[in-house]
Amino acid sequence: MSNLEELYKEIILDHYRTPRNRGELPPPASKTEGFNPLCGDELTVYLDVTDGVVSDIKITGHGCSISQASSSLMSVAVKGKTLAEVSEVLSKFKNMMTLEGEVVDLNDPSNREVLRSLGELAALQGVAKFPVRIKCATLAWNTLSQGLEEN
Amino acid sequence: MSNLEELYKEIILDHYRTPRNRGELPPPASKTEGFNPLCGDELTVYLDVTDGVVSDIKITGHGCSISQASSSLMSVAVKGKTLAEVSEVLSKFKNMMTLEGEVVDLNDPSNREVLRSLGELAALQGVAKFPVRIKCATLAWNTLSQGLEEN
Amino acid sequence: MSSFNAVRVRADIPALTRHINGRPITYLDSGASSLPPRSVIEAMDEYYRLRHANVHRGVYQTANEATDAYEGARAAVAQFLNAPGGAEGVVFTKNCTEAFNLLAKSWGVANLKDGDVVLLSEMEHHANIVPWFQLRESIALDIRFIPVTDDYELDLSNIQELLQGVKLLSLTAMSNVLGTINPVKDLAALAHAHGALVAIDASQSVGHMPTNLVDLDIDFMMFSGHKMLGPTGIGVFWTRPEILATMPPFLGGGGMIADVRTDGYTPATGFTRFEAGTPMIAEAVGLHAAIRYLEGLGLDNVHAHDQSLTVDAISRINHQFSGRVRIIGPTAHAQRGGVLSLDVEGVHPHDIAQVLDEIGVCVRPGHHCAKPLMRRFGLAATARASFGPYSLTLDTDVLLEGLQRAITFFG
Amino acid sequence: MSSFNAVRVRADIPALTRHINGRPITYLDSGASSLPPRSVIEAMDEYYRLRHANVHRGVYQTANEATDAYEGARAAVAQFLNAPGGAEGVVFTKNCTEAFNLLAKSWGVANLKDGDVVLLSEMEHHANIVPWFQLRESIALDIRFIPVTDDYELDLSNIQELLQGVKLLSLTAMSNVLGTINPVKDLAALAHAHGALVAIDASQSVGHMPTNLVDLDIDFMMFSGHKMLGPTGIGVFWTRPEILATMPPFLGGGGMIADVRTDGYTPATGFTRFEAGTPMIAEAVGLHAAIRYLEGLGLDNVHAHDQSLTVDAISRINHQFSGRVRIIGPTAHAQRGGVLSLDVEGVHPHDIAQVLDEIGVCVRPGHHCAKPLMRRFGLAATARASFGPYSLTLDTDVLLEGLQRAITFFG
Ligand SMILES: Cc1ncc(COP(=O)(O)O)c(C=O)c1O
Ligand SMILES: Cc1ncc(COP(=O)(O)O)c(C=O)c1O
Repeated sequence: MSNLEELYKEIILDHYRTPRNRGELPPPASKTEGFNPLCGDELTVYLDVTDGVVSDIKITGHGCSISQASSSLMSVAVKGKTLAEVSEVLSKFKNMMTLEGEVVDLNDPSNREVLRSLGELAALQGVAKFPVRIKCATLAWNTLSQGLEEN
Repeated sequence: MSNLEELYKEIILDHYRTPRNRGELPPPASKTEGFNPLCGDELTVYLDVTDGVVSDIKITGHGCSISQASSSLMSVAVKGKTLAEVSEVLSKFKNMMTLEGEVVDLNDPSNREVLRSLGELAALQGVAKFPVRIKCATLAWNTLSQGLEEN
Repeated sequence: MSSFNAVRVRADIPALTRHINGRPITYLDSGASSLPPRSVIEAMDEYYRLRHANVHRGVYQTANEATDAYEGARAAVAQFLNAPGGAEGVVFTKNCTEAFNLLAKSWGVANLKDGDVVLLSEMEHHANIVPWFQLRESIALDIRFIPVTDDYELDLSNIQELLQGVKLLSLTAMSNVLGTINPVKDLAALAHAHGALVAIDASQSVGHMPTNLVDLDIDFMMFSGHKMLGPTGIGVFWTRPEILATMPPFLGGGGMIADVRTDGYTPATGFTRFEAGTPMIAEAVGLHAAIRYLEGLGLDNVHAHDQSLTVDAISRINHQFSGRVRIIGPTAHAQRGGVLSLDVEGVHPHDIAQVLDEIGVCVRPGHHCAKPLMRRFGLAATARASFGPYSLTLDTDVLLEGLQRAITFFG
Repeated sequence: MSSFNAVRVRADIPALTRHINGRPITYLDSGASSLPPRSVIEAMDEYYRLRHANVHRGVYQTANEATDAYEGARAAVAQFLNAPGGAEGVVFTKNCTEAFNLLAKSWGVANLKDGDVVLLSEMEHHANIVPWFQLRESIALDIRFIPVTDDYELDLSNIQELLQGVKLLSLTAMSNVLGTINPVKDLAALAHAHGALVAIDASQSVGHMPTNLVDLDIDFMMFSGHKMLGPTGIGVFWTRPEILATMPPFLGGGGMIADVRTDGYTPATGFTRFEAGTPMIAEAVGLHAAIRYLEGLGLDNVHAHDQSLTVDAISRINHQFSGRVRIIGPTAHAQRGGVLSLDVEGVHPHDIAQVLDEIGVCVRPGHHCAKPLMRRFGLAATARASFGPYSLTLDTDVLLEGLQRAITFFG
């Protein structure tokens, strides 16, 4: 598998080409903007949290395939989840990303476990090999964090 | 003759050790201050100009041997001279100094002529070989120029 | 162009021997920073190995040599620009950006007052925008922008009106995004006729085409060494010595003073007033070597070379990717430099750059520090390829190969 | 001192192979600028030959390498200083002087108001004086100076009174004229107890003795690369990240922004806010190599070496020229660095330096950018000899030979 194919896995290209949960939510949904000053990527995360559950999420904005795919994958991963579950997936994802530049050792059973538990999100693991792209992958997640804090 | 001996000719050391025309002149003599910000040399030139003649000149201040000797030599060269004569010696001296870094070619008869006409002042010709010291040698002369302009 | 041979230039650039992912490097990012030739690297190396010392106040030999090298660089810059007043108007800064801050915060503070107009253009780099916004925090400036047409040129249809009350026109000679070369000389004459002074950002032009300050008849110029084959860490601020003499100090410290007491200080005169602290000595030596190298190539030749590469690249891109790849910049005529901003339908510039990196092609994705211009064209980013005197049509070949890959990859 | 061997250090310094007027160079001007070891020169050389590119916004490999090199240097500086908050508080400037301007014109503008007191000392370098005078042009600051005793130390007899109302104590760790090492840690604690922040000029100390910001517990530090075996064109401003976060922008332009519109701009956060324009990339690489080199020597060793050379030189000067040569600086104890300012009765410092140059000895005559201090001692200039880690007692031998010559020559 070439470097490029490792970065741009099929799942990523699929979420990039057909982003899930695209669009806006009307108030009282919360609205949080995130942007990456270095490359100009911008996105807005709309969140409906009802009874401790992310009952709906929608995303607008523009950016590279990684940031678009990551936000789409994120929306799928958190939609319908309890806040506790969301915060767990958030921290797992961030962990995966902060292995900056290192290749995740898939022979290490605990890494395999984490990746398995991340499901489709694990497709983004290849990004960690490209440190400049990590900011692209984490933009949606940081915006989500901020949105939850403000909620 | 070593470089040093060329710079510090006997005449220069003599004028440095026994500066001529040292001191102040009371008003109505003019008083002009000069200083070299790079090395902290400072001097004050007092001038009495009567009927177009530099009837008296005195100098105070401190500085290196070159600046001190140059001011002493200058005072001797201009004292009792008409303003026209002073301005001629001033321009001859400045010419000698602006040969920055070049050794004056003493085989060139016109150079020999200029140096001869400068008399004792020609001793300062060695300074031109030491560009950073030129500012030391010219300080007194620039202050004199300024004093004459203000007169 | 007899004396100019880009293949020979290429052989002078050590960084072009790199291989990336198994492919020879294809460096197309000279608009961000150029690659220095061996002579520039070696001049700095030699300086550190033989004659490094602090400048200006030494008596010993290497201090004199270092001072001569530093002041020699200043004289070389003045000659390179054919600067009226010679070296006296040349101030060394750390980069072009500091030079703009010097303009705004020394000349600007002393000469601009509430209500005064500063005229910029929509295609300026942030370096020529942010310092004016900063100045506006203390002086109520009216900051205007010459618009940019849909053809990526200055819209001069309203220029007479825009110039009303203008104290300073501050303009880039060449856009780092569009490649557009602006009619500096004509605009300077027009601005002068309206009583304005004229500052020119030569960052993109000074290493790529001849600059003649006597002919341009402008008042300020600023640029960086690292975009003209020189080192990082040095830039130039130029103005007429008469103007320099009226400018108040900017950065304060050693070297820029005539006297310091416990109750105040007296600034030095001339360029010295604006060079606080130990200057960029080795960097000036490197810049001098870069100027020598560029003069050896001939700036006319460099410009012609840029243009022929650009014309070729534009026509091949249009031919191969017609409709799919849009060139954000003028395409129809020769009045442009070797900067090609690309917008590929359906593929984000970051992804383009990533795919290109896979085959060793270096292009820059992003807003190129020109966000107002990007907004003007409704873009968040472009992928920018830019040429240097060492660029070859071979580089364009690999660029096209990469664009094709990216388009195939992202479908 | 087992691991430290000055003879071996000397072999690492290419510039020490120079001969001047037929004699090997005797470099005694490290206080003005130090001579870089081969590893520093080669690190920059290698950077330009292999991986030069503009930082921060690239996607391609050499841009990533350049960014890693630049940010790696920042991390190395933080570690070298044991900086609380790590690399986040490290801002690169062009020299120590720019760092002081950043302090005065960003932090100072935002935090000082009419009547506020800034406390300096009489032994400060102009870099730590002039920016405060400049700030006083817009804010009516009360700028006080801690006096210096006849024994060339800070006169702390009145320090409690001097500290009344002080917002900032800004002080040199080591005088570049006297060699005096100031009790930074104690004074910082005292100043903090009075509610003041503390800025330390580490120009002379950071390459000559260990620095531990956690232990010193100060708030700002600034220094230059070229006095610590590094290159010209780079300096460091450090502050606690919490303080940095509150500081308004200083130089404006590309790189320091979050957004720019035609109606205004939003600055970036963190150190990015203070690094406008293309930074000193190669210089950061060189500084990193200098830090590695100094760490290899051990700063404790360098300090001990300085001190042993200094103690030896002082006793030999006093012995050989007793009465004729006065040392302007503390002589009685070890709390001093390797800077020896000499006042030779009847011979001007310029003439001393000239005679010394004749036998290849490099010393600096002048006011050393410390005019208030010179005035304090009624001097216009001194001839200053200063040591580096490559200095040997052999250098002192040649210095003494030269002083003898000068005295003989001028009688
Ligand atoms: C104590 C001290 N502070 C500040 C400076 C200024 O450093 P720079 O000239 O590199 O800005 C120097 C060196 O000249 C110094 O010795
Ligand atoms: C047109 C233009 N102006 C100004 C600059 C700023 O130059 P620097 O970042 O070297 O200060 C650049 C380069 O980034 C540029 O392309």
